[in-house]
Amino acid sequence: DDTIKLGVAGAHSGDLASYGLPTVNAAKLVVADVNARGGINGKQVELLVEDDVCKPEVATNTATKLVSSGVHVVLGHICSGATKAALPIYKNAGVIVMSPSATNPELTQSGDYPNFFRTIASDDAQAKTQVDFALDNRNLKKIAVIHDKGDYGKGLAEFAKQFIEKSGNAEVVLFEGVTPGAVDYSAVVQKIKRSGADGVIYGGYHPEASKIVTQMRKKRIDIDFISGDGVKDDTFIKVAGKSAEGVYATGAKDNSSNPLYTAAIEAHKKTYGEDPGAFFDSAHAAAAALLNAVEKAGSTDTAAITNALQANDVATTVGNIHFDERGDAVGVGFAVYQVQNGQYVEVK
Amino acid sequence: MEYFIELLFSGLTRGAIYALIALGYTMVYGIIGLINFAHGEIYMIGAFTAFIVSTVLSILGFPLLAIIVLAGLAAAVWSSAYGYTVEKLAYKPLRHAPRLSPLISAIGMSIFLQNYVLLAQTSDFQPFPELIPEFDFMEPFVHIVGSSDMVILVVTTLMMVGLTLLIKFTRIGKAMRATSQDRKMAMLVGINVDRVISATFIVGSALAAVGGLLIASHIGQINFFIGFIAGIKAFTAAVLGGIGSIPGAVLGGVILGLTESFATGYVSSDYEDVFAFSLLVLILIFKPSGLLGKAEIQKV
Amino acid sequence: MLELRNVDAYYGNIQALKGINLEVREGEIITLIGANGAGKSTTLMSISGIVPPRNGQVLYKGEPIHNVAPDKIVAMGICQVPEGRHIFPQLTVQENLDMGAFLRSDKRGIQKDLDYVFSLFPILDERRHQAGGNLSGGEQQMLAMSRALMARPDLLLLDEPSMGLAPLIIRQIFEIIKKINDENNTTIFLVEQNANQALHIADRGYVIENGSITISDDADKLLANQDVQKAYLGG
Amino acid sequence: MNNTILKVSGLSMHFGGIQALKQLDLEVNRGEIVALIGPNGAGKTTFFNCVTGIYNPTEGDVILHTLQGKTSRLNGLKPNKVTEKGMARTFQNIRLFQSMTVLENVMIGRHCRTHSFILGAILRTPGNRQEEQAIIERSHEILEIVGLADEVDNYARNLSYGAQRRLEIARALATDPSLLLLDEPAAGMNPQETQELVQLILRLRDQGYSILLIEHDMKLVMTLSNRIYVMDYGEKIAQGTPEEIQSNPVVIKAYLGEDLDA
Amino acid sequence: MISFEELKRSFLVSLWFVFLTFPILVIKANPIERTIIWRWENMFFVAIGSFVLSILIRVVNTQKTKRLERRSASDSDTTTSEPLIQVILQNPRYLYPLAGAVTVFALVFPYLFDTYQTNIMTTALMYVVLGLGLNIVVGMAGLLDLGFVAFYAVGAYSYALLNAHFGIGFWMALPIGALFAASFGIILGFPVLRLRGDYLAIVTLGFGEIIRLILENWNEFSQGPSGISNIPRPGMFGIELSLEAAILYIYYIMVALVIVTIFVVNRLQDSRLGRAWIALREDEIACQAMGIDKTKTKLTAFALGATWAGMMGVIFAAKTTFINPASFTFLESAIILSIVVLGGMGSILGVIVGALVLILLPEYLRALSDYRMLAFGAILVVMMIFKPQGIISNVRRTYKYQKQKSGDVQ
Ligand SMILES: Nc1ncnc2c1ncn2[C@@H]1O[C@H](COP(=O)(O)OP(=O)(O)OP(=O)(O)O)[C@@H](O)[C@H]1O
Ligand SMILES: Nc1ncnc2c1ncn2[C@@H]1O[C@H](COP(=O)(O)OP(=O)(O)OP(=O)(O)O)[C@@H](O)[C@H]1O
Ligand SMILES: [Mg+2]
Ligand SMILES: [Mg+2]
Repeated sequence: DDTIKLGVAGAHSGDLASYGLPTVNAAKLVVADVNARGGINGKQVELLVEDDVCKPEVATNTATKLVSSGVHVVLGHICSGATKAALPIYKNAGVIVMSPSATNPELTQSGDYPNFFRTIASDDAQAKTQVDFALDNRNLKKIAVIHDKGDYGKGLAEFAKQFIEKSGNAEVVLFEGVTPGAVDYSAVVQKIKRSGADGVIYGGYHPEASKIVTQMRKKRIDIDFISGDGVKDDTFIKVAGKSAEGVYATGAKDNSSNPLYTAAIEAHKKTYGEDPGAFFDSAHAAAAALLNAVEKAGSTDTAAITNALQANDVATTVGNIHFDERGDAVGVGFAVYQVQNGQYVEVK
Repeated sequence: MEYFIELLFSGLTRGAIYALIALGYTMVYGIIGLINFAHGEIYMIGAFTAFIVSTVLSILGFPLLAIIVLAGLAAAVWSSAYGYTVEKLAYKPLRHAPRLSPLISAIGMSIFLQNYVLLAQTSDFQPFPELIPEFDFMEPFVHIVGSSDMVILVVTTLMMVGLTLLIKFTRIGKAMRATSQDRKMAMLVGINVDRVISATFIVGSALAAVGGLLIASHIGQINFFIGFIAGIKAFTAAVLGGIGSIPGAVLGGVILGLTESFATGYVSSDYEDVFAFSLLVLILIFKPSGLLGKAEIQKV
Repeated sequence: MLELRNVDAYYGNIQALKGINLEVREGEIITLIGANGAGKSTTLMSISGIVPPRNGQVLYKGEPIHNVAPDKIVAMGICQVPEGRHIFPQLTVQENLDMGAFLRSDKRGIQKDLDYVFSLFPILDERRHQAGGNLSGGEQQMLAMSRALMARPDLLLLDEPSMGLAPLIIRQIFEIIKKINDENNTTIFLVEQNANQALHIADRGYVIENGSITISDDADKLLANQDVQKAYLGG
Repeated sequence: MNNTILKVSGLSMHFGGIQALKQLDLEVNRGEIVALIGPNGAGKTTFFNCVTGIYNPTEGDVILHTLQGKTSRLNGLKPNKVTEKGMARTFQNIRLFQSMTVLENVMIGRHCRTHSFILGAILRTPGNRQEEQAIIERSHEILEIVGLADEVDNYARNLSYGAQRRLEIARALATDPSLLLLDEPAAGMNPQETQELVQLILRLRDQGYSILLIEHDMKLVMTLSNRIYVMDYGEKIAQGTPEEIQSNPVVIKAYLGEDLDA
Repeated sequence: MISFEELKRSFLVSLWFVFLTFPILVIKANPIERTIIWRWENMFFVAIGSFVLSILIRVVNTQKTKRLERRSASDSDTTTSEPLIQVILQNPRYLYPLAGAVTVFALVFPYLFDTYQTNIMTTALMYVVLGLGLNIVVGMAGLLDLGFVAFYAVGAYSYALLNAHFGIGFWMALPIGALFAASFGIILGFPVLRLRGDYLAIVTLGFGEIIRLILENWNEFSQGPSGISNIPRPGMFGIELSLEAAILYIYYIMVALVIVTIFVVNRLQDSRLGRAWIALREDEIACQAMGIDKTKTKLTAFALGATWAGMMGVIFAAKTTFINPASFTFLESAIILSIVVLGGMGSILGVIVGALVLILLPEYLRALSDYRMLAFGAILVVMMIFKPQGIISNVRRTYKYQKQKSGDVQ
């Protein structure tokens, strides 16, 4: 072994590619940086990029392929489902995996996957932020919780519902799933109106969110719309246009004051000529954290790397982080943003 | 009651949207008996063309009316061109092949076109310019039914009537019906079958393009994948109404839309599609050729 | 008027016609007889362009038509009543007849011909608005024949027009064929199993065996021919 | 012993406004060849369809007495049940299984007389193998009867028209019918082939099959039939021996026309 | 060789494609930043590409016609030369050794290639079985089923849920999953038997969607979209295997299942039941008139097809150890159907080849990365055009018949 092999797995083609490809770019930038510095412990870092199209069954193949090619650490996968399917394979081979985007709580909380880490906070944390904000800052009493029936969206929505009910300060007047890709959401929008909700918490991604918000505004329903990091994406603002104004979304804490963050964005712009996409910063952070841990551990031994990840703080694009024993990053968290004049602005 | 009316209109709009796409489905099916899975993609391409053209024109500073007309025209032209080409490339060589071969070819075409647009225009959602303005006179009803809903309903009705007239009374319409029933005999009475089939694809694709323009403008966003789900729903609508029947496609679309809307409104949107498909199964059990479909004539 | 020169036709790898030569003159009734599978229908399909010949030539009024599309051939005045009738099943009787006149635009003429075919086959008039597919076999045959007449062809190709018809109607059919030939000077190319009656109204006849023409002669001579009698006239 | 094999009484059938069959009575006796004739559209095929369960007649009774001495009422039965009871038919518009071989077409006919099913197919027990062998042998025998023994491995679609008609008969024979219904078996055949067909039908009768046939070829009908029924507009207009029918003025007017020997 | 006329036509074709692709390939408009990017280079590529392709196709076509002409010209007894494949298939002298060789290769495969390849091959083998199962329904019985994946899902969830709730192991779940799927096949079959052709297709599609939507929405039952994880891999006599061993184990299970399936399907095809299916596909009315019970025969086809899908579902769950509803979409049904049609409907070998091609192809197209699915779609179309009957078309078997009773059927 004369190189450190860093695997990058996720959706790199197909409809979810836009969530997976920024991770590849991030890894390339980090690795180029590290290698330019002379590598890790004298070894160059080699990238192994594999596509799993976010499908569990493909992800097992991807994982097997990476393991077969002797990968040491893996950055990925992107979707929670694919990650869950792939993890046992990595676990068996003693490969540490770090995801920039898989937010399913079970991944860290079940204890089934000791080799899993992530640089993004889990859904329950996010839902907590949303509910706290809805109840405390916005004083909502009747909340409609809507989701996109997907793994991420429905999970988020369920936590939100749980937290609202537990709080006792507000009630969930509607809990519904919408079908992604449907041509029209006016029926659900009418139902929201009828439920008398004074706010909506939405779990899902931006395409559906923008359709729902647009139709709400068209029907003159002007209540709060609170959603998660699946919506905290500039595309949402672009697509929803003026309907997006006033929409709240939770998202990773604002890093724009972090010099590492700005530097990474700059580097991306310089190399690829455009703004980076979704999960770029958390991916950048994950790659950096992984390589840092390998360096600190001085070997590619699983236990040593795990130890290094948990023991050392590392400065990344998402701030100074280390990992707790479950694999969640300590130091990342959520902030609430609002669209104001076509931009997400932190409100809390 | 107001809630009911709201749901009614929301269902009608949704149904009209399905119907617009289903019309093209049903025409193509009627003439070559092919479930044209690529039809949804043709619709998507129509929407994309409209998106590109209208964006370019608006950047160049054209007035709204001109943008609408030109974007609609461009969408129709390019959709038709794609429909025509797809037929020539992927279906025509399979005229005499076993029945399922063109179906697979259609699935392949659908995958190809999706990825073609994905690669050329990225997978990101793009904001579709609002081509249908909010009419002032609609303002009092806007919480029930919006301007774009109204336009969609009207256009769908016009299209249905126009198409029915075309098929029933024009020469090309007669030729289409004859071709669909017995291709060899159609040739023997002097019909240029190739041209009739091409014409069917062109008309069907142009309809899809109009649908694409209206729907995208109604939803306000597009990406390469919008054709797929819409296509499946439209296909369901076409079958529900009796595949091959023009009013059937519209009726099927509307019933489908209403079912989904009322299921969402009174039960739960979690299961709207379950309701829709269950209704389909139920109706087909009692009317095996769809609501307005002619029972297949099989003289023994 | 029509000439086939060394025509070969294939279905995939199967050769159905082997060097067919025949000739039809203006105003004639020609009949082609032969056993099942000899290639009679294929000959007609080759003329109509549905099964275009792989080798050889088809000349119509001196012009080669073996590379012309079927619809163009119809437009040139060659019309066929194919074997098996091929009614448009979901069109009504009336619409089926309209389809026959697809290439015509003289409304008055069409109406006149419509009346004419209804006078030939009154049952069709009764069934006017019924779907073609629901007609009985014989009714369909009458309809197919009428539909071809609606095109006012110069050359009418008939493939077993008497198949499945009642005796009374068969006689009528042959009378009608003769009548069309006499009155409108329509040239007729008749393929028949009912060789006896076909030869009685025909001017000349050809015998086809295994895709080749074996005998060609005047109709009355064929009727008298021993071999033909034995093989095709049940004598 | 009862000599009747098929007894149809009061059979009526409507299609929307059209009354295709009106109160039709008909009988076929054991060992007989009976012909059903009538102008085009008289309702002959419809009669077959009603009797064999393809259509469900509006009213009337269809009773079949099989060779085994069983009596069954066939009304409302599915076509496959009717065939099982011992009545098989051919179709006016040939309906062969085009992409199967000639032999397989006939083997299909044996379906209702054999039993092996999923397990039998998979395990191929000796019993099943014997059954399969028996099917093949019987099918060959039948193909020899109709003169298609040389075509066994040919695809049905490649047969000439006349051969296809004979294959239809073979397929029907394979179901071991007591009564065979033939719908225009000679249509599209030349006189030579028709002659062969006549021989075939006679042979079948001699082997004990009873036959009810629809045909427009009067020479064939008159030489073959023991008795003839004549229909017009869904009604029976005459019945009797060939001689009686040939000279019946009603029949001549409606169907035969003046001189017969054309 | 290429005439001016042909050049001109190719030029026109290329012009047409330039026009066709112009808005989508050349213009990239951004409505937010209000920028337009003109990608003229794409137009250039399209022009050159379509011109060259068109010329190529013309050349190939002329050569094909020439060959045909030469053949008909030489006219030495028109023997229809059978393709090599059919010769091999029909002659046991070649078939058995070949099948043996393939089996041996399958058995040593894991030792020749790495785990990854073995894993992929296992997937491909699963699709072979799925294809063969669907082939019963579509290829033999002629019932167009666009919702086949529903039965696959039933099998997968049977195992996952039975294991989660009752701790039922893989080997128990295999037959149970198959049975559940078969029952679903019958439940679906009953109401839709009246439907013909494409009406059936849409109902089956709807049924597939209904199953998936229920799995997605009924959290209490199926854990909804987040799926079920930690499904155990098959164990051997209660011993838990290491990952490599488990992959090997599943691979061999699949090899065995493929062999069993081929055996069974082959026997079914040549049986009384198989013939009834084919006859039913050809002509329902004639079929009934020949005494075949339409309902029973169709239901059997549905149930048997579903059985295999159910079994594969169990294997799928065991192999990925994680399942969620997103694995059972319409596209999956479409792929399985493509395997059947592309391989050659009704032909067992065809389906096998079809599965290997369609499942391995995207794996090896990975090199094309972004262009992978584009190429996949195009290949589907092109293959269909060049081989409309499928890669290997089905030839009806002929029956040998000896007069003497002892003669064995071969
Ligand atoms: N579509 C087809 N595909 C393959 N072979 C065909 C096809 N049609 C006809 N043939 C074959 O071509 C030969 C000639 O058939 P054709 O139909 O011309 O005969 P025919 O003289 O009209 O017979 P018939 O009296 O039965 O109508 C026959 O051997 C037939 O099997
Ligand atoms: N399914 C149906 N729907 C409506 N009308 C029908 C149907 N089947 C038959 N008919 C009508 O019933 C009448 C009898 O038809 P049938 O086929 O029984 O005639 P046929 O005596 O067999 O005539 P042919 O000798 O010409 O075959 C015809 O007028 C026909 O149009
Ligand atoms: Mg013929
Ligand atoms: Mg009849």
